[in-house]
Amino acid sequence: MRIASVGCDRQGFPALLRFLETFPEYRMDVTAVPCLGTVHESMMLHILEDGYQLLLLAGCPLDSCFNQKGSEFAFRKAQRVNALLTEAGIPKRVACAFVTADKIGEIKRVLESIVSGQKGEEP
Amino acid sequence: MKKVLWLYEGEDNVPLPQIQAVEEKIGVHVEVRSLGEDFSSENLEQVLILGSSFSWHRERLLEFALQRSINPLQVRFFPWQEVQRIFPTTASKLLEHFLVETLKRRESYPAQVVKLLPERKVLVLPRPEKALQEVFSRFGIPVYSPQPPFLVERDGVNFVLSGESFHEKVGSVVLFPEWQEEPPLRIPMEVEETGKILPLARFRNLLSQKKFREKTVVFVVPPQSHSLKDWEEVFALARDLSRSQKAKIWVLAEEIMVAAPQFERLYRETRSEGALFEKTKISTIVLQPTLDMQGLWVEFETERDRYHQRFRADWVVYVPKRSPLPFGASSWWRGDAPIEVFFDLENPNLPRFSTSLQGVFIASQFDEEYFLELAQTVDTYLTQGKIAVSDCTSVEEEKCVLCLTCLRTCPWKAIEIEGKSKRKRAHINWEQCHLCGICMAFCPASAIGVNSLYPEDFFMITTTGSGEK
Amino acid sequence: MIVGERKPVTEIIDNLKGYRKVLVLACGTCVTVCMSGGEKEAQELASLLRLKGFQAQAQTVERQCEKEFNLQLQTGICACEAVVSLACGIGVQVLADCFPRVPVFPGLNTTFMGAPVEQGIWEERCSGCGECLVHLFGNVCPITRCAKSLLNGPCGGSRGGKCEVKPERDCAWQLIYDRMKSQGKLESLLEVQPPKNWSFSRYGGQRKMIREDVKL
Amino acid sequence: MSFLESVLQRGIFAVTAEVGPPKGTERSVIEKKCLQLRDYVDAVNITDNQTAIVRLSSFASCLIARECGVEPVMQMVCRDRNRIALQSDFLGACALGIENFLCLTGDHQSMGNHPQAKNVFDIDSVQLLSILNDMKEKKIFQCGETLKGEVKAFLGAGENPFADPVEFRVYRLAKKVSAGARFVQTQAVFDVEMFARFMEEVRKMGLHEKTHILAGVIPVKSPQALRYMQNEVPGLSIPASLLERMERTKDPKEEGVRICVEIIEKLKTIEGVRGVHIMAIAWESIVPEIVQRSNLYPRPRKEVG
Repeated sequence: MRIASVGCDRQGFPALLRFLETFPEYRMDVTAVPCLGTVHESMMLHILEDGYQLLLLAGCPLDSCFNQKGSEFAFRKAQRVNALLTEAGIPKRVACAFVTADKIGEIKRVLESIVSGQKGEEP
Repeated sequence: MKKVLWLYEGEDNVPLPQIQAVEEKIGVHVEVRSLGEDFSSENLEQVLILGSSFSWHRERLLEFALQRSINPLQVRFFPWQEVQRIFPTTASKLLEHFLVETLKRRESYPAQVVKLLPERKVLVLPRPEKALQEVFSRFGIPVYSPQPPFLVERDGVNFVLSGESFHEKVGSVVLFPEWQEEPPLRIPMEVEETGKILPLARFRNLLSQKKFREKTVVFVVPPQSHSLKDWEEVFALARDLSRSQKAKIWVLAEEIMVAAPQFERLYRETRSEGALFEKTKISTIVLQPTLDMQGLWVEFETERDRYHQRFRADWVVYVPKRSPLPFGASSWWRGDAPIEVFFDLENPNLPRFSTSLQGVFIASQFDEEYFLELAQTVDTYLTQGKIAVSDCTSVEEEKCVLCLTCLRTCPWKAIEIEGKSKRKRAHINWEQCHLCGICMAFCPASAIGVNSLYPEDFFMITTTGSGEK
Repeated sequence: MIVGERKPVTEIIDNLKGYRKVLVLACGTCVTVCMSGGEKEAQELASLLRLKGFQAQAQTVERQCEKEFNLQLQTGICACEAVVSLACGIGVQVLADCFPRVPVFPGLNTTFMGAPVEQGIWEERCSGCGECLVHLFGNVCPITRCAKSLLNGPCGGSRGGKCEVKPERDCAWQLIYDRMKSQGKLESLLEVQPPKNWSFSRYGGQRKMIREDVKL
Repeated sequence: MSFLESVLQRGIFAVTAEVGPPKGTERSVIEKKCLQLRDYVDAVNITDNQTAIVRLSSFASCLIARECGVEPVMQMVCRDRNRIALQSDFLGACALGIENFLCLTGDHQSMGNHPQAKNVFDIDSVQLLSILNDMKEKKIFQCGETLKGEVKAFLGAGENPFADPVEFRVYRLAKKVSAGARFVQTQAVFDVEMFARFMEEVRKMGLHEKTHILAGVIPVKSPQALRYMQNEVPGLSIPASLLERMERTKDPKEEGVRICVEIIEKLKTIEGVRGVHIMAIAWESIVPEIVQRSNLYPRPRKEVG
């Protein structure tokens, strides 16, 4: 499936690149934002409109987000978008992975849990 | 002809043929340099840094722009090192694509990186002890603490104190909050009368006097209490009481704090001793005195399964809610948004003592060492100052509906409401702004624009060919 | 401010059966402030609809309850087959009045007149009864905030300052009592409040205000 | 003058009970209950769709009760009828010789079996009292127009001494009295001390002189029932000791009766309590025993004619 991913330039983005480097079997489109808090619902949906099945948000761990709440905001917004998508019966999802540049296992876990059916929104 | 400068880190081989291709394609002159070398920044269209995403987060880019005094929006970073390794075959194509895209979307904003140095003076409230003053003077930081009444207002990174007789500018404020402690839940008179409900501190004194064998003790911990100390104490008390005195312990809280070192362990120990932890909305806990007035009926609904609990407690111990503002601060603080207190456990990414208001520090202890640490923090803040970017954010006057969402959500309290009466508009104080863009994401009228250092409207690295894993 | 909640997407989609070109129309006033019908939400709904195969566009009107603003959209609206209005019930109706031929569907459920109590939480404060009495009750409106609208409350179900109908809701009369007590005005709660005149309220039928002096 | 009123005026410790009409049309249900109670109580409250559950109407049930020779107390709640319906029902009831009325606000419909219903609450219990009182004393409707014919009515109210804010309850009672409540039936008393405190306040304000206060009691069949009340019925104060007693006992029914009788004995001693109101819902059969065992039997006889 086609995966898009957005990472915050502090932790998420480097982590995503590191991830792609270590797990070549995964391929996804990557972009960086100053903070995950920047990513809002309509932006998520816009990205999904570009033909991706999954949008992966990667940011700082919730309790140590540089912008204090950015990751948390993103997480809640993602949940809301997922709710909307399920409601509208659209088979696309937004997932969150809260990582540090050296804890990329989380990303794999989230992706796998998505692939294996259940949503892996919870950090 | 416009110039594009490639600066590369390390010995990465730069794909010159592609560069030539790009040069022809979009008619720019591309200069290639290693990061070490210096260069003239006149009529630079674009500075493109090729390096590793680990080392080139935004703060560093800003510093770079600052040193070379270049518009930060002209500095773009491309994670060349990773990309090479991830997409060995298509790396240079991606690079080309990136450059083309970057140059295509060239609206130049007059953005500027500025290093802001706050006034090297600190306001301490309430009036500081000699010891603290000395410590600060050791760092050569004059301490102010005028006699109220006076007013503190934010002015960029600085704070302006104004009273009848004086008008002083300080770069930092240190607060020693005088916690007004209040119970986290409504206590009806008849409940108070039982004397069976009391704050943690008073309960501590009781421990020696009273027996708690087989008694039911309820701890109520409000969400505001970020203080590790409180939680540590609650955990310890709960554990020891249930262990040594076989007391029946309930801990009612909205969030159970385990996110600190050792806490996970403490928590598990306490549970294994038989103490019950329940998540519930503190405000919905209902207390009623028992007939004999020797205990309290405690009623609440568990968050897990909405199960209605009601039981008799011999003691109800609450961790007091602490109001974040120091003694009468509201009377002298004319801030746009209230100060929130962050305790050290709150966020490892923020310096100790720091609050959500840049330059405002909160302290709670009174010993030499602590003062020293505090003074150091303030000193670093005052000497390093802050790198800010001007004209990078914008609020579209006619779109803004003054819903105050940005004011409430900005983690750095950088939003101010300016103007009079009907003409009021939200305004971003760029000296305080960290360009996180959270306000932009929240603004329901999409009136806020942040020309951040990364493009959001196209993908920076696009996998070529099949995205199939 | 008027607070509304977005209708379930499924409901909106069902309403739009048989239409292709849809315009999602946001309103730039109350519902923007309560984050249910502003530009963002319009964009959001538009992309959802596009994902469902509609040709959806999003636009914003300053205030849909003003003809003048709506009429500026003439071209845009006439170009589409149906409109989903994210304004409150008022906006939807005024919009429909402006474009009687275009099918307009409500995208929100208009819920109440209220205020934000904190970021993300809105609470009802007024039910527009047409005869304000709040000053008698320590400026806590029992008509809106008491489940039984008691003027001589509290009822027997108030416990621990909470309402018996919904325990997470404060008992309006507890609030009134506390406020009046703190103001030392308890005795004014002792006089029997006479039956209220509901004729100024919705029960008196649709209401209308005419100001001869400002009419043209 | 209604029999209940005369009993109270003669200073006799009054006893009233409560009968809930059936969820159907069998008048026999009411008749049976009334016949059980007839000789043991001075009057019987007929509930008005209590807990917002639809039942045979209070008005009709009152008539049936009278035919069985029981003096009814017609309960009227403000949940289902506006001031017009309430006033007209009142007139009708008076015309048919019903003399006791208990004005209540009524449980919220969300508690009952039609939670979707729109409540009326056009007026509240205090306002209803004052309206009916004006109809009785001044012969005027709420709108001010005069009504013809005489209105014989003994008006009462309920009050819950145990709900929050407790300190305010007595004042609310005062309002009801000044609005025209000649008798008051309280929420069931389990917590006698708390009730005593309440009565103390009442006496301080001299309310016990202005109105007849009947303390409510409920005989409980089982510990479950007691716990249910404790958790589900808002504004009931039930001491732990009672719960324990009910749980410990071999024979809960007997224990329930004993507790009830004890409470009545205690209530008798509280100054200002003029009687008891026994709410033996779905257990009317026990009332005679309770009345006898708390030495309130025999009851004064109705003067014939």
